[in-house]
Amino acid sequence: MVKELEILAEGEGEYHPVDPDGFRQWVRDHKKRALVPKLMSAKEAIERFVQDGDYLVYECNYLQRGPAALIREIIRQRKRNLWLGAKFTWVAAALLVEAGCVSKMDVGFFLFGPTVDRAVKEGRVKIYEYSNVVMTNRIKAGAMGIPFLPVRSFGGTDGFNYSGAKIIRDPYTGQPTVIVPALNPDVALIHVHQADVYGNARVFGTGISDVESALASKKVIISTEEIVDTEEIRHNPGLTAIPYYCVDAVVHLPFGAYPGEMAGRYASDVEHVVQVVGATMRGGLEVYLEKWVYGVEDHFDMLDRLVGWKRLQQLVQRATIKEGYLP
Amino acid sequence: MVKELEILAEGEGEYHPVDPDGFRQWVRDHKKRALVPKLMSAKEAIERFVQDGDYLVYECNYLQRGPAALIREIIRQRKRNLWLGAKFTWVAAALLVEAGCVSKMDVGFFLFGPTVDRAVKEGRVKIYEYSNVVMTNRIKAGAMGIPFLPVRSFGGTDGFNYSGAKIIRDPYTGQPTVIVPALNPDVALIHVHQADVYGNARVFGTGISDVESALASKKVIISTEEIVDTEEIRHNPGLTAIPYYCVDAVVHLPFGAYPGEMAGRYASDVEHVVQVVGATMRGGLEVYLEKWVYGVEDHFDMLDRLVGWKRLQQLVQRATIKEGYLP
Amino acid sequence: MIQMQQPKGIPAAYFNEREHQICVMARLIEDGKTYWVAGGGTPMASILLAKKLYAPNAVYVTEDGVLAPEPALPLDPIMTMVSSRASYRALQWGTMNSVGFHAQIGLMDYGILNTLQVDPYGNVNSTLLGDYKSGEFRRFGGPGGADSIASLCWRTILMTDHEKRKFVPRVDFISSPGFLDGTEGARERAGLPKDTGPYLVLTPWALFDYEERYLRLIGISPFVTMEQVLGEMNFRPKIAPQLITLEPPTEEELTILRTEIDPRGQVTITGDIGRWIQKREDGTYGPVEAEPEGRPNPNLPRSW
Amino acid sequence: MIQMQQPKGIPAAYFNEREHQICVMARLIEDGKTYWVAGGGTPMASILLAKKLYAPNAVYVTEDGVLAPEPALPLDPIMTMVSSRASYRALQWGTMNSVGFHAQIGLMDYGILNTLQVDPYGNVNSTLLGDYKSGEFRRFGGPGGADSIASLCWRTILMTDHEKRKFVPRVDFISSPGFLDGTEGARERAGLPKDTGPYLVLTPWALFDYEERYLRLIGISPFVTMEQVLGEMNFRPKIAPQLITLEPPTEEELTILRTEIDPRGQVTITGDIGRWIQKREDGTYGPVEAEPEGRPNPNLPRSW
Repeated sequence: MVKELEILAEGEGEYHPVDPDGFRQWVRDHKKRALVPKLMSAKEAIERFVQDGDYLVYECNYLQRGPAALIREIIRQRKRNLWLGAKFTWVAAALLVEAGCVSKMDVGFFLFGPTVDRAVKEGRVKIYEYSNVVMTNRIKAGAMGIPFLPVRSFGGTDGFNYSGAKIIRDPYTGQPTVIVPALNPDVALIHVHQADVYGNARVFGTGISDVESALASKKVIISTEEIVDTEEIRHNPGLTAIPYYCVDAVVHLPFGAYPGEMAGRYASDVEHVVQVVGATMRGGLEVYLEKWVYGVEDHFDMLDRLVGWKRLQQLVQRATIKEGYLP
Repeated sequence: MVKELEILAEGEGEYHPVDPDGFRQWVRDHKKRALVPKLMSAKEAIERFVQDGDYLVYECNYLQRGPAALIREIIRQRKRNLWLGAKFTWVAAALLVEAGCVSKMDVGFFLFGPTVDRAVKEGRVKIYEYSNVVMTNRIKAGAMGIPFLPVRSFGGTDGFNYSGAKIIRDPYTGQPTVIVPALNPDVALIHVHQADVYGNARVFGTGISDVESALASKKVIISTEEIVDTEEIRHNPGLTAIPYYCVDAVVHLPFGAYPGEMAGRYASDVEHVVQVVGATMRGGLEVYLEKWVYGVEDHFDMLDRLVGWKRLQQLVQRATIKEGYLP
Repeated sequence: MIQMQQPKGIPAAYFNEREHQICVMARLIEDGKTYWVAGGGTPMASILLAKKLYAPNAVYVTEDGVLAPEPALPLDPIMTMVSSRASYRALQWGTMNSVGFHAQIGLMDYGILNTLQVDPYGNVNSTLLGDYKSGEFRRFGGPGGADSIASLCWRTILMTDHEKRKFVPRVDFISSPGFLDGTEGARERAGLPKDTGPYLVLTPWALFDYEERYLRLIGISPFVTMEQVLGEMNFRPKIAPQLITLEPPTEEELTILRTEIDPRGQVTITGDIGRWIQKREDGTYGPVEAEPEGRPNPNLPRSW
Repeated sequence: MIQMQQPKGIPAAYFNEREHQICVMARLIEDGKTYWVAGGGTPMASILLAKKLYAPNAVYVTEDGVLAPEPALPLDPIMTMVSSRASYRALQWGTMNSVGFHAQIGLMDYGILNTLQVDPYGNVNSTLLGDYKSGEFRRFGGPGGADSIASLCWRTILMTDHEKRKFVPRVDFISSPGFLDGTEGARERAGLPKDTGPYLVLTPWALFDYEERYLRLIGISPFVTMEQVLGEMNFRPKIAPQLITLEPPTEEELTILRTEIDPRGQVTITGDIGRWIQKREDGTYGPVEAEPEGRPNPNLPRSW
């Protein structure tokens, strides 16, 4: 029996190759099943697990629980030709583009400005069009190990034409149905409240698609406010958001989301964020990077010399909402 | 542009109709968005929300956190022609068949015995073949509002031939890929640890697919060990497993999982379970139903007269593992 | 016919066009329905005002999937989503995926969006101005959650400024779908759910609905004329036989808006707030001659 | 060549066939790998024994999605899954869907299953004996999680009894896929993931692997002969040139099994435990003449 099933329309955008079997083989060969300590510095984690040309996902950077310190380390190491999953990314996309790290972006939403504008116009960065939900659905499909996922949005948009989506006739209902290609990023950067040294990680509060990103990505770098004992993890297995066996590196980075908020722990450094948002929208990111990224040795040096304990303490004091953010 | 996309194989089993738009319309017209109290008796909930011919899902009945009292009420009300989503169902499928409530079953796994055997042989019950994961994937697709979901299992089995699954050539990889039809049950029965009167529900510990079932089903009946104030829900929104707006009825049923376990609260009544398992496998369910279902007025009457406080207290005392089961 | 609450309180004598737009939107919120709201700004201010005055049982759902929060106001600058204050006292904390699926199964009655451009068919552009193919364009951030809101909610409401460059015959880029080419069934042919689509467009000057999938003027603010409204559009909308007057803000609305919801003036003082409007002695409304100082611009407190 | 741990401890003089099978399976567990284990019973007893003696870093994953629990032994009757004791001290509590997706992305190295019937291609039947189409059959419960385990784990291990009715040329119903018709690429053509499939079959009498997707005898227990092994099969397997001897249980293995893992004898005393085997004076092993009383049948304590 061979019946026809129509493909009614297809976007023309290049998309990260869909290869569920290839991803499975990566997982088989690279993800450690045994409880092996994965604690390392940000420098080592980025050196070992981010290669030029990698597809990178992260979320909410400089907003809440973003992997801010890890992204600054990527810039400091001057990684090249990254392909960004630019959903819910805010200023980080522009920072990475300004630093020359990026050559492609799948866009859901990012904060736009002259840096990205120039890079796109000059052909240094190519953009493919999606939406936040379509991007998180693609990552969801990657985390499920399937090649694509039907979605009920995105059809009829112009973005569809510059994407990897298709419209097929659903073999069950006969209705036109959009399908989007699964996304298995090369690297996920995820900042969490607590993790053990093996990567069992707890997240409190909201998220965009961090659990899915951890499962969908070939290399997963967790940065954490706090290292907890595995005994603590075992005392409440219901709190484990990300299981250790999809994690490749654990980096202990207190204030790792700075200048963004870490719900329940510290508030956003609003002045800092307003400054970098201004630079993103009006120019001046090179000055920002010089001071906050290239001008410091690492995250701890930055916090110590440029922020200082007193300021950090103020941010901690301003985090007055605790409900739901404690284990 | 019209391209061909092959359907390589199709199962011949009847399946619950796939209609994402129809389900959306049901949700629009029937699910209350406002915070409306939904507290009612099991009798009222089953009378109002379970109709003859409905497709019914539940899980782990008589094991752990199963909706045991609600299922007994369905039997007591002698509902007819139900279509069971028989995944992780253990003895409940046989109880419902013995009571004459069932005409179709989609099977993942259930505890088999002479009652179902006879019903199938006599043509009173028709069985369609799946697996536990394929069934929960179908419910997942229903909860996502999409018509089908690709899966990487089930292909090549004989079950496939008696199911609603298909094999298509994946338009992304070109590889043969199994897809399974979304399932939007008519009724989900879910027993939880805590809920408010609107249906915001907390579950502690493991589950099979209860959150997905709550989202995927037209009518959702929650039974709960404990009613908590909505203020309590708002104090930790991270603990809400099931949001109120997919819930139709909230039934306060302490020991609602009896004789099964409720993790952290009471242990399984092992003697009772062993007895009913024996009856399922060797016969005698009619005697069981007479005593435990038809012979009592309701769940409270059953607990009071047939179990008794002393026994219930023993079960509570035997639930010595608390880690992870308290908010 | 559109349902709109009667304004509560005494008509205000002095307000700006942004405040007016928010107050009108608040009166349009239907009680007991879910609202999936894009970002912060005017859509969020509107639903929060509505919940305090007109529609206590309306359910606010944030773009990133927080169900029915009671935000700890005022919010920090920028932190109108994904922050602990914005997500406070919710009934459930979700994710982008979870809220997307809740919307996909039909749980979201209304969506409220801002937009860069809109056309007669309600298509929304938040991606770029210019021509995508030639590369001659000014780029913006992309649809974010708006595409899903516009696709999956039963009814989509747009809030935008009343400017010629915003109302165009055809948007430069469809970031989020309206009625597409305006033909019957165009959304369904594109795979979108049945019976969804654009519902209202509200500017500070005017209110529109759709008649046979084409924008129709149904209400005008008391401080502008029909000529002004049509003059600031690049196409001619349909016009309803009876036009509603969009009543100006009341003192009660403004007090809640200014002191509870937006005390720092992030939405109603800074940025593009339009003109200041005053009630004249003859009872009519019009722009003030000299712009007032207003409240002091709420620069970030030094103590932060 | 199959890796198997050397038995730890002194060979036991007295054990039953079920205990023997569990101890051999425990020695086959590869350290540092994930095992998605169907149900309770012999597969669970084997992985737990292995973790205590041979493969401390093997990761036990329950059928219903509990990651790396340290079960509170002994488990209540029947409650070998989804119970608080079975899920105790896990690293993560999952669901059927979550574990299914973890397996689908390749995180599960091995699956261990029981089966009703198996054929030379490793296809598994847990649905019915007889003919499905004609309706002439004896029905069983269905694949449960076994189909997904057999499809999605990299390697599938079957544990079954050594009986003629279990080893059939073609299973009456493929509930869970082996190599299907045995041709190269048959699994991939059916949509299953690459490089997966049956790996071992272990009975109390014999161990099999697959050569070119066809069952091959590679090991025999010391208390049976090749003739007995082949005599209790409805087809002739391939036979490896060198056969391993499946060493009998050690006292240390049995002590852990009987006192820690299964003190109530739910797996190793009640039910179909096969024959009791003794070490004879000449060092050979054989069935005891008269069946012993064994430990008292652990009926449920009255206090429950």
